[in-house]
Amino acid sequence: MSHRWGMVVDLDRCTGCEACVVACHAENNIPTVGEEQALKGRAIHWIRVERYYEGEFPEVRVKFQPVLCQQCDNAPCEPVCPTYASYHTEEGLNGQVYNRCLGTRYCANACPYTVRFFNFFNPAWDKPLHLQLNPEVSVRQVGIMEKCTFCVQRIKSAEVHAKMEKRDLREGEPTPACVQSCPPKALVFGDLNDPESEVSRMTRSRRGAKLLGELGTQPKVTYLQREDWNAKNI
Amino acid sequence: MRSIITDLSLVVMASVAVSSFFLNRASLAGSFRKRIAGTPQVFTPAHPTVLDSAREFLGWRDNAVQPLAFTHKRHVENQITCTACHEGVQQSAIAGIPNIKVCMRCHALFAKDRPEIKKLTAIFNSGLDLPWQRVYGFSPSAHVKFNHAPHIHAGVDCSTCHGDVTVMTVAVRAVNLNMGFCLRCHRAKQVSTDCITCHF
Amino acid sequence: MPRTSDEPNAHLVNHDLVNKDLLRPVALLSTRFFLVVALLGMVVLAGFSAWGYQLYNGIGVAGIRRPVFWGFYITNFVFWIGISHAGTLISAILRLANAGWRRPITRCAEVITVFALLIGAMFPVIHLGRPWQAFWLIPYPNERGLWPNYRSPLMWDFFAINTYLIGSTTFLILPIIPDFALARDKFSGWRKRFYGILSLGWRGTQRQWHRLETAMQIMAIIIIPVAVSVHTIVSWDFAMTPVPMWHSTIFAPYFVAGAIFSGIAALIVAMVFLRRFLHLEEYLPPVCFDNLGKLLLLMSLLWLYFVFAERLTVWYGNETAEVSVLWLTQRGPYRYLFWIMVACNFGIPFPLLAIKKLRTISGTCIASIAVVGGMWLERYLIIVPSLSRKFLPYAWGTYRPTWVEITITVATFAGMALLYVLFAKFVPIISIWELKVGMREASESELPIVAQADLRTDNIAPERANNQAGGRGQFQK
Amino acid sequence: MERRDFLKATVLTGATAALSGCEKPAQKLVRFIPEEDLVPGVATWKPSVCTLCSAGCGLMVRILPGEAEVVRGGKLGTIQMGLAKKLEGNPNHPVNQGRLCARGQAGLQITYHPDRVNGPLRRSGPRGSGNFLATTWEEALSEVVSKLGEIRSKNRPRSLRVLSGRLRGQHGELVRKFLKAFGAPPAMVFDPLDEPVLRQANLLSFGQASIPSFDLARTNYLICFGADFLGTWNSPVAQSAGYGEMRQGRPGSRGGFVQVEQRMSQTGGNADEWIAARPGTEGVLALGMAHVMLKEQLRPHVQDNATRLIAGWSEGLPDYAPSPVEEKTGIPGKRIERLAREITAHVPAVAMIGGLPLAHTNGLFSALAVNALNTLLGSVGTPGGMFFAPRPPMQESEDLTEDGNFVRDLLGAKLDGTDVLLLHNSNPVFATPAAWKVRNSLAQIPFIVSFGSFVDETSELADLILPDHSPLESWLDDVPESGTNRAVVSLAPPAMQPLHNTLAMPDALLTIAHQLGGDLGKALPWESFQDMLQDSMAPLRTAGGMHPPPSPEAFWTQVQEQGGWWGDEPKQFGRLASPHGRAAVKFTEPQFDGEESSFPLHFQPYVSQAFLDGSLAHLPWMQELPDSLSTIMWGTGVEINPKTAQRLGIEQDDLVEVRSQHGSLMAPALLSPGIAFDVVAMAMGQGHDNFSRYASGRGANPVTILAPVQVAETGSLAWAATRVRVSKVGKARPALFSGGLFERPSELQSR
Repeated sequence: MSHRWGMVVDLDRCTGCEACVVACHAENNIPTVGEEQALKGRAIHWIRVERYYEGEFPEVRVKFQPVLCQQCDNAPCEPVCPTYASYHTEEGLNGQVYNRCLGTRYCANACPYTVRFFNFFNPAWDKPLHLQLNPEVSVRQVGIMEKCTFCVQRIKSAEVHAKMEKRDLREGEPTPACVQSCPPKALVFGDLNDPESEVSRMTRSRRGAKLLGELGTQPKVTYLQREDWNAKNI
Repeated sequence: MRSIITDLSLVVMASVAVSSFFLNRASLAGSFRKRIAGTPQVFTPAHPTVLDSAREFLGWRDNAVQPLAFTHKRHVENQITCTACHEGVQQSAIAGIPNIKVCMRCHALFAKDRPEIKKLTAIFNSGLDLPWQRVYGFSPSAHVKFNHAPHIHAGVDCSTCHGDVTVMTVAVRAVNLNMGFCLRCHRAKQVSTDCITCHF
Repeated sequence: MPRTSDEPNAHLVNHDLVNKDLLRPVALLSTRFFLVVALLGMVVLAGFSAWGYQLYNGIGVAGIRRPVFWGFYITNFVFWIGISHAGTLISAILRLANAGWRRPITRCAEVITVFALLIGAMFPVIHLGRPWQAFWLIPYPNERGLWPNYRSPLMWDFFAINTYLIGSTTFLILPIIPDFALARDKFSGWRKRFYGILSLGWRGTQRQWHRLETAMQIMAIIIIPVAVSVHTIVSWDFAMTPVPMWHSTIFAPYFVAGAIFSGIAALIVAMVFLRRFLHLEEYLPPVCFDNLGKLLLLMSLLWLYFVFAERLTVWYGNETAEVSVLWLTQRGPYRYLFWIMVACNFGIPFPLLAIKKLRTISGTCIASIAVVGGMWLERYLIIVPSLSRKFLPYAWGTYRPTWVEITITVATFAGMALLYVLFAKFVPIISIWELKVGMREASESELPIVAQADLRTDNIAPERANNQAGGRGQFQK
Repeated sequence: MERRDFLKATVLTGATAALSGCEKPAQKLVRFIPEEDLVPGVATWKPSVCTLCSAGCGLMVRILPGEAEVVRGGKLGTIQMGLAKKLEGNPNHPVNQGRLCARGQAGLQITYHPDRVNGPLRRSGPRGSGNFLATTWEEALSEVVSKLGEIRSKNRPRSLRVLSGRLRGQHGELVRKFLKAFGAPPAMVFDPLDEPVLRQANLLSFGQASIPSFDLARTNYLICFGADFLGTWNSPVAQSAGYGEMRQGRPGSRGGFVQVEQRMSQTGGNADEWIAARPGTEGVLALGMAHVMLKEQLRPHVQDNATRLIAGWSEGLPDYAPSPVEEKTGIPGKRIERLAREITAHVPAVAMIGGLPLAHTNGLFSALAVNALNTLLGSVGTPGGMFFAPRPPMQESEDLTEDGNFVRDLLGAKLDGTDVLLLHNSNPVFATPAAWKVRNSLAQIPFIVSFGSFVDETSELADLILPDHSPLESWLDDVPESGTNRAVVSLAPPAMQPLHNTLAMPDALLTIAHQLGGDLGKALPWESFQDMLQDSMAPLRTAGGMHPPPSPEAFWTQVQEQGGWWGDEPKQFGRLASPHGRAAVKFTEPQFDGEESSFPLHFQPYVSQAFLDGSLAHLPWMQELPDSLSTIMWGTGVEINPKTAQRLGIEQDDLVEVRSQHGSLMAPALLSPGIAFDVVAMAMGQGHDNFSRYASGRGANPVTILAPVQVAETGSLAWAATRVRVSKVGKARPALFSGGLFERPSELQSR
């Protein structure tokens, strides 16, 4: 049975703690660019927690919204790539083939979520910090576009193990690093082809909505909107 | 006419001046980057020299030079399977180049009189490991994440990709593992040729 | 005696004089020439060094950043491709319209096209993160079974630009052949050999003339749709993506109009310089500038109309993301650039071109220089603000170019000038034979003896000298 | 010639930069025989314990074989060893249940940090110069032994002091036993993140001097006074997990959450209702709500220890009627009444206090008030309320509270006459107000030994540095104080071989003890810290958690495998100890240092989400982690309300000077809508002078300019009691990750 990986982000659970951000850095060999580059807006965070203020003091509130690659079914980043470096995989992910990337950065312009990141320089790790690098993920060189992959290396190894044990994947077997780390369980990951999976059930929630859904990108990430506090009438 | 010349010379001076000024800035760009620039204490996928990058671009590789004249042939003749030394191959992505302890498992007892084994024992006693060099392996810029285990489980014979090691003394690069080679097999066996299967 | 108003060279009668005048720049190598070449060369060299520096350290030495992934380089790309619309398109249209005043300007126009294309086509490569892999854009069979993605506008660009380059180069070279032949005959020594090779064995036979004419006709017809398609596709690089104020149906005509606009301006500037430094006052008379000025005026109005239409619809439509980009350029930090652009593309040129008194050579020249600058700004203001204000405000950012981008940009202008100077040095920048044809048509009514003699001894088309009617017949299509 | 200079030359002379001969070839390294047998490419998961904060979460460490550059027998070379690649939460651990916060995951970088002290060092230059020379462990240890022997022979054992961070579990036990046997005074504990005021309040109200846990998963309504419990306070991961359940864990019933603070924290950002009471009046607000409940008899009138501590409780808190409370807090009386009714309508409800409210001079009052409110809500020791986690049944020689208090000793001039100072896991020079001159008083001490893995502001004063293993390389144990209703001991063996020539601090201490011999030797009979841990765990074998109790060996192995021991899920929450009687307290106005006229703004430093008190500022991942609210990276900023800023003529990207009576600092201004008009806030953690290449000379440290005001009852620093003035001094662009502040920007904002 083929898989269609999807994610649900429960904004009512998300606390904006950014555990997911560091988990992603640790899992995916995301380079630390340093202050000068960060000042130039070149910091790389495949998943980020967007913070939006609402209103003004004292009636002020904040909205936290984790944004990662939405793995669109109808992705604007895919058709524009002249070399198929950005393409639709068999499992419906927006693949990014590093070795095929020319660095036109066209995909990044086309992406309405601005979740694609570019290696403006060769990344560098002060030794022995390089020992933390995950050998199961490429280290991207200069001029290569990168983005959230739903931790495809975890998905692949899970699939390989399942295959070697001649069985199907179990629910929740492949889990992206961000989902695994999330303290309030705001992130849920699973197979959208399995109608019984948790992610499928939550996707059908009445609170469910797509980020910039009006653009028709058909994201595979669903955001469950934060509920408003309604007190029992006193 | 004169005006034109002066204009142009102005442009040149300006651009050179601007260049020189910003060059200093740029070369210092990033307190973080600056400190690590050029020092060997940094790990980076950048090629050390332009020549190296050219060599990789053109796919030129030196042949591996091994510390010992290890003969695969002889070991295979003695019914030693590949997995006996390349332990990872059945369960993980990496087959693994055995370290000296693996050698000494047997050679603490067997064939101790042979000159190469004497060398081996000497190195072992000095507390050092053998600096084996890789014979195969993909260039980092290929971004290939090859996984041995599933291929072994699919019954792909080692020799398919590594040549007939049983007749080799020191292993040599017998097969050119380019993408075409992989694809031919994947297509023939009708397994996924999706890019993300190997490139991530 | 009666003269057709659009025959600017009717007053020229002495063909030898023409030959001498127009071959002079080719003939002598002045120190002034070397000085100019040296200066321009240095600037170009600085540009290449900057590019080398970028190649070595990474594209990061440019100012581009997230989310503004395209900056100066793509601006230059669009700008130069736009400039390239000067020559070929104009000369082709004028040829088909058989407007006599085109004759002295067609070649300098077509040259602009070829060189601007060459320069513009460099930028997609310069801006790549990994330029050394650029050859992957070429569809060639490979063991990996990989092909480029034909759905990508960048691939369309790749083919369109190459087509246009080949087309316009042919369109440039064809009519030069007879002039090479002329040069071959007039010169001696290495020049003779040199032009001998270039003239591809042109003997000026009836058949050759016939073929040349037909070829020119065909090319003129073919090149127009190609030219239009090129900038249409360039505009689609932007219009095809869901980026605020890029995703617009108006872009294709908007870009084409803008391209022709900037092209004409570039042409006028080039002509002014040629006129001045090659002493071609006689051959590039005010009427050319007057006519081009009118054309430029038309395009300026057209441009204003497009800008108005684009911005009004965005403002009225009031879509959040689009409007925030609109206000960014209208009231935000980009407002100064915006109004400078409007001034350059309309404010300055309009009076200079609309008022007959001001539509002098210097007047059109000033207007054109303004337009060239203004159109560069326009490209910049189309690309950068939209990218810096995409849909999610959290991911907004601003762009500031670095010395690398600036140096390379400056160098391309120098490069254009350099190529032009060199070309004018080795090829008669005004099509001599076409000029003569113009003369002939002007003076066909009654020819003075001298002229008759000139025609007979004219080494361009001896047969036609014998049989003027036939010869003339050639040109009365 | 350096490559880039060469480059400059070439570019200027116009040559292409595409050539470079000046590259050093990577030096050839010898390869050592690996210590362990590893299957290449196969990942193993080993348990460990997170030591970065007081939560004591359980870890799982992903270990993969890899090649590391190490020094073996004085030779530099590579060795194939198991390398920690990723830290994740231990799914079986009761506190964090498999999840882990950003800081915990970044802990990985401590082990691989390029500036780690990779061997024992002896000071070479003058003290504080930061010049050290490598030495051997033999020399280093023997030097310590001789020094200690000296003071013991001179019979001045009390001149040995230990200055340490949190002292919990057997780490703490070892230190206490050592000092006791040596005859030295108890260790001086310095932990800026501890809540002494809250401990004191809980001791008075509930007879338990510890930090409470909260059963958020079953709470219907939470009102939190100042505690950033989802970000940094107490046990953030456990509390976040509970919070998630409170919001969406129970279909149909979504818990409500009110946050009371002056500066919008990450936690406040999640609140349904955000209330900015005047600084230091949180207690008044709490009692104001209690008043309404009592008056309208929304809750049964309880009389117990916690409430008896509040003056006028039995009379129904007449002083806390809505109108006077409105006056004090600035919160409309109507709103207070509504809150009171709402919260009582949604029991089980709970109130929480921590952080800034306790950092006022009247912090204890606020804490007691909240305790009373909880009692009134009947949410003490009940489901959906607050409770105190049971302690594991191990014998502990002393209670934590009997440890010395560094600040008290420092200001009480008890440091005089100290000959030898052992420094462990604590950086007071950085984390105390400059006004206390900690650096000077420490510099007086003749001989300082640091066990730190890094040279920081405090350990740069040391004469000897005996670098500790990184947490992943050592035997770890911790006794989480809060976060679960089960008794927990986190314990784990080393996850990987030591990378450098380091020695675990407990083992070093044991070695020293043995070499000193005498009572010390007897008091600490263990060969290694491992043995000590094993002994200490013995009594837990039969204390539940594992049924039936396994054999001692099996127990020990199982403890190591699961990453500690935890008791059974208790039937009900732990009973409270006997109350401590005490005189009733009244509200006292908070005292602030600095006249309002000349220092108009309250200065509120807050615990940084990335660096905590600054102990994590050396981790690149943390430096590049955008702050949740300001999204600043690699620096600090002064958060100020746009209106206030406008009044002071300050704009975004301005460099401002913050001046208190005790000093000034400069940092870029961060205009933030989520902060009161009369408050400026600043994150702790940056502004290190000397703390690795990543943190040194970066940003500013708000603690330095704090007034040395103390909370009377505990002597701890009242770090919210400073007033400042702010003025523009120039331009400075902070590295912000975010573009816009608002999701639907109006024209105005989009400019």
